[in-house]
Amino acid sequence: MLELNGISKEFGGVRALSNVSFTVKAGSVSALIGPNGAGKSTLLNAISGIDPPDQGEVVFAGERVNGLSPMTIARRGLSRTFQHLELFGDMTVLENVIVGRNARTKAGFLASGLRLPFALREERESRKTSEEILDYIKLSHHRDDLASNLPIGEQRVLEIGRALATEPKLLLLDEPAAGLNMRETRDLGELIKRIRTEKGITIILVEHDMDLVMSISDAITVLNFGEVIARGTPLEIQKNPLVIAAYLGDEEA
Amino acid sequence: MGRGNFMALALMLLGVAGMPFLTSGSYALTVGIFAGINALVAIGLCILMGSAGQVSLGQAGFYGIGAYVSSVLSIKFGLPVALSMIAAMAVASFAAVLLAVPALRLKGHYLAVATLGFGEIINVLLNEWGPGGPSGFGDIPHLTLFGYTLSSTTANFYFIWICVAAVIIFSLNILNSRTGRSLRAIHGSETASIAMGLDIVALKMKVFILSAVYASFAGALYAHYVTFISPSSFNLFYSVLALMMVVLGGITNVWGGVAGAIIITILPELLRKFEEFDVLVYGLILTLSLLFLRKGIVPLLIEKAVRLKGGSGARA
Amino acid sequence: MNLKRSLLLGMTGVFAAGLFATTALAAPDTIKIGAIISVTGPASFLGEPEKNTLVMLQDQINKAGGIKGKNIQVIIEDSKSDETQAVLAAKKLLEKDNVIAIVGPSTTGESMALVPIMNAAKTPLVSCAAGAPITNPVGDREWIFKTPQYDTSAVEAIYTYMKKHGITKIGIITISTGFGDAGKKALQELAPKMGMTIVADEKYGPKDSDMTTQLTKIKAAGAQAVINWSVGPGQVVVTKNWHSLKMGIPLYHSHGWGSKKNIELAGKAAEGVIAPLGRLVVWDKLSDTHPQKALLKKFETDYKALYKSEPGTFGGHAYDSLMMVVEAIKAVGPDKKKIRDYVEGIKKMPGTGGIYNMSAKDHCGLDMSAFEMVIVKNGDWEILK
Amino acid sequence: MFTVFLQFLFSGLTVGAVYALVGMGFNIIYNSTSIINMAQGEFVVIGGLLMWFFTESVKLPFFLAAGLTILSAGLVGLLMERLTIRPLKSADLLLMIMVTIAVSILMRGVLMFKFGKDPYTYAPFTEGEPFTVAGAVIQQQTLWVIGVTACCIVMLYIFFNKTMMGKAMRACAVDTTAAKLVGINVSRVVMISFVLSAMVGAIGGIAITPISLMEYDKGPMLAVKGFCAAIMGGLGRGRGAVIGGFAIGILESMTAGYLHSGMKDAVALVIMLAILFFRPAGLFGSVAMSRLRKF
Repeated sequence: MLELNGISKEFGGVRALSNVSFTVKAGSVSALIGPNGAGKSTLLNAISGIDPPDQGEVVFAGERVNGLSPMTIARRGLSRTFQHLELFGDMTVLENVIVGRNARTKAGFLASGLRLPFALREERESRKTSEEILDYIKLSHHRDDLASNLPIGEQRVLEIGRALATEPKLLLLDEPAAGLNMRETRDLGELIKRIRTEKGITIILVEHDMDLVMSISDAITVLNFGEVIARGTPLEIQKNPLVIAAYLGDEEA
Repeated sequence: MGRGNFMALALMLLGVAGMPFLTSGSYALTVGIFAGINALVAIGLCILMGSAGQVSLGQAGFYGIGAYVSSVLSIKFGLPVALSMIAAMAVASFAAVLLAVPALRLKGHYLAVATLGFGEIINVLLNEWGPGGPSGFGDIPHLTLFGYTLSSTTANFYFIWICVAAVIIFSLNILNSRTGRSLRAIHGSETASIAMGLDIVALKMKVFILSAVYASFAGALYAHYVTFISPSSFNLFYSVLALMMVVLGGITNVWGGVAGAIIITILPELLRKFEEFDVLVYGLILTLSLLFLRKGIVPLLIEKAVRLKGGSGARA
Repeated sequence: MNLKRSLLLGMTGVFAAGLFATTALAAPDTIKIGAIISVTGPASFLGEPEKNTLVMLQDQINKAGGIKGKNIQVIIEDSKSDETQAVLAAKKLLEKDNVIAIVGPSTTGESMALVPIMNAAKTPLVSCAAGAPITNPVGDREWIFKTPQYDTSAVEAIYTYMKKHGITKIGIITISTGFGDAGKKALQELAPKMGMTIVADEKYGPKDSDMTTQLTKIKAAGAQAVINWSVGPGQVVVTKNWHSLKMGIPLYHSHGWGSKKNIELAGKAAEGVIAPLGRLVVWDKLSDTHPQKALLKKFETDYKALYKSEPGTFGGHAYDSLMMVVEAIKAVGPDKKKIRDYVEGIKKMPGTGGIYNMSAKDHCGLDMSAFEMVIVKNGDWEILK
Repeated sequence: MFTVFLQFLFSGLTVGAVYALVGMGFNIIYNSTSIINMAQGEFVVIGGLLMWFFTESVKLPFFLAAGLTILSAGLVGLLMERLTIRPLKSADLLLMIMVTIAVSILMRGVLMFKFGKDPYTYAPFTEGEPFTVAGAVIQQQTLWVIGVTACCIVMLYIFFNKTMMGKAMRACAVDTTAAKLVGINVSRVVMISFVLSAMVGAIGGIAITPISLMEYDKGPMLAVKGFCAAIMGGLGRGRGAVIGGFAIGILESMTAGYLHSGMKDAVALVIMLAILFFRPAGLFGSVAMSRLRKF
């Protein structure tokens, strides 16, 4: 599904990523972990095209996508959530999800303005699909509330719902559990598993909550100082001395 | 279109239909015509600013392009007015693309000054190359539709307000659709919008074009009603006035543009009684209104209505 | 919150009041004349003396017993120097106030915008603006008259004077407004006919603060004289720049120069500047037998006594426009059609702008003889022979 | 040929100095509030007209008149801030800007009442013949305007870098919230920025009136040009506005000189748009900094 070959990225002389390469199998859940500043978010941005890599190659669904605009990459079936929530705050929950449908719909200014039949049909279908997604992520009861009024946990879930609306093949989750309590984190884990098994969507997540990572991931990649220091199943990673050193050395968590 | 919008539209059309019977002579109707023309410009600006979050201090440029292109085509080339108006809107769209290419790289004050510059450039060009130069030119034909020439004030009044109603419906349709949501999404978070696959550049470009089409349409209507135009009607002061209408009426709602346009057009007429003092009173009213009616008149009224009903929701 | 509510309420009130207000009732035996004047806005330097003049004349006429016992009321509307506002003001005057004639507007553009309205309302308009298109073609301007001299007359006066002094190559500099543009067109139109060559054609904006560049260009082009065509502060700045550049060629202004204020502002830089001016500013230098002298003297002194300033050429335009209407009403009574016919038939009527001779072919009635060539000497005007 | 070029340059400098002075005023307020004060032009007009009033009408000596004028303008700035900006607190920036426009309309109304519509002027600071450099002349007053601009730059530099208040204002410019946290009285900073910028505006008015004359409605033109100067140099960059002002002035003059005087405003604007296209935050502004601000 996704193949990274020698990704490097510099910010003003500082190497944020160096020669990162790994492959993500279709239908798997992969986690990206590492201490703060290890380059996890930078890597997600490089993959989704928001901050393209200086060197290397991102191959998504068999095609090279680096150099393409994030919009094009999104339309090819890569969707994501954000570490610092980026919801459309003054739109309702349902509207947020419908915006996700935009990548799959067409009606422009003229068609919507004149209420052409195809635009109306499209609108009905978007609405229906979005409502189904709200059911799926269990936010239907907040359907008409402003997104900014939701508690943080539900906002994170809503971002996932919005990403699902774009019908992605690959879903990037940037710290989906940040700010969530235990119960919310457990529910989130369930949701991610369901998305993988029921919808068959490949998932890459960046996460600090190790319990969550260990319980849902098929494969884990560990980054430190912009380099991949380990890659393997949760069990392998837990035993890897390099990983333990990196974590004990740098972080209290 | 929600119930509130439907009611507002019905109320507006009722008022428009009744106006000629409630007032005697064509003075009130003429005020109404200018209010309608201004409303068209304001609605475009409302969508541009309120929904897409782009500022424009150059609407007078598009307004002027509409007036000049349509007049010149109909006088010099004998084009039927309806066609020349459409051509004028096409030219304005093209100008909007030219402006949008550099302007979309900019934000906030920089965008404001770029659009301001655009409006001023158009004004200089009208002064230099427009027929009649700074003095302007007259004898512009009235609009003829299906063999009927709109020369009387009443006919123009009805026609212009029907156009306003059509534009309102068209705009509300856009805002309550995929396109409108995309615009609001961009306003909310550009990063997320890109990640959702929205074509931000194209959308901003198109919304610029939309506002330019509305403004140029208004300009063409103005020219073919007054039958005389000169560059001074399309200068920076008009751009600022349009901005004032939108902010006063309420930037977040299309009706805000309409209400603002009506108020800004009628206000000087009401202040004629103050003679010399009208500039002072005008400035004072504007300042106080902005200070106390911050969100704009229409959003405040909606808030009030919602509170009275005890409900929630009713969004445009 | 309360303030907000009262403000909302107040605004609604104002609007409701405006909608249903009827015009203040005037005594039935007053004759109502409308006036549309640029009291505010960019052309307010025209509108100010015009408005003052109209108010003064109204009071004088009424104090003297009005017209056949009826008082006149001049209803002045501010057009804010804006065509749209002028149109609205005309509609208001015609329909709410039922005026029998309109004086003004102050600018050519605003006057042009009113042409179709006045023709439709069959009401005479006597404009205070100079532009030739206001009254031409006369066929389409049945109800439109104007009192200021044609720009071409002023240009003719300048060119005639120049030729006498051997000047044939000129540089022109005009303000980028309707006034300057009209002058520019007249200068260009008449130049070949009168054997003048325009070697440089420059412009500046109404609020520009330095015109040295344009003047330098004119000089470099080998002009023998500069003609500046503008109103407002621009002509003073041009004069100052001309002086500080020590150009060595004479500076001519348009008839817009005709106010002492300009000499005061330009100071000693104004010395030697020449302009074609109406006789209003030089009335005290006319011979006592001149038909305009008595009228000019009275107007100028009355105005000065009342407003502590000069009426200038523009106040004079308002004087002439209103007096034409008043004379017509005196002669034929308050009837729109008869007033129009009377004004069209005016012959040898002295005014501030000149001696008017209207006809069905000419709705202005002035020619080059309306002007005197005037030079600034020792801070005062002096008529050139 | 060179003389002609030099003359164009001098003309550009004269005009540019005016724009530069107005542009600086914009930056002072922008830096502490992110507001573009559209009434900045009116401050300049107030400066010119009050100076006329004090010197020609009341016949005060030059320095006293200038001092009174600057103080009065500062008072107007203070009133404006207290009465219109402060009550808005942290409202939408667009609204604040519209309020400054409304205030400018109000101020023009008052000025029209007090001074009428005529232009005013008074004697240049120093009487005497203009200087001649290689055949081109430059008015003494132009040198005064440039000198005053330079003085303002130096004084503002000292104020912003050496005084407590100035440093506090700079802190506000970088991060208002942080400034509040360290105990800076932000509302006072905003007030002082209005006073200061009104005073700078008035100084500009005093200096340029002998050259360009002053009338009640010159404000909008000055504001637009000054705004362009500030934008061209990069908003918030004090020296940027000065360079922007001179650049626009010289551009206009050169266009008038070598192309066509009717196009000078348009050409200057097109070049400004081109600069913004390649440097979206102006010549000296940093894009990164401008992204931090919403407006």
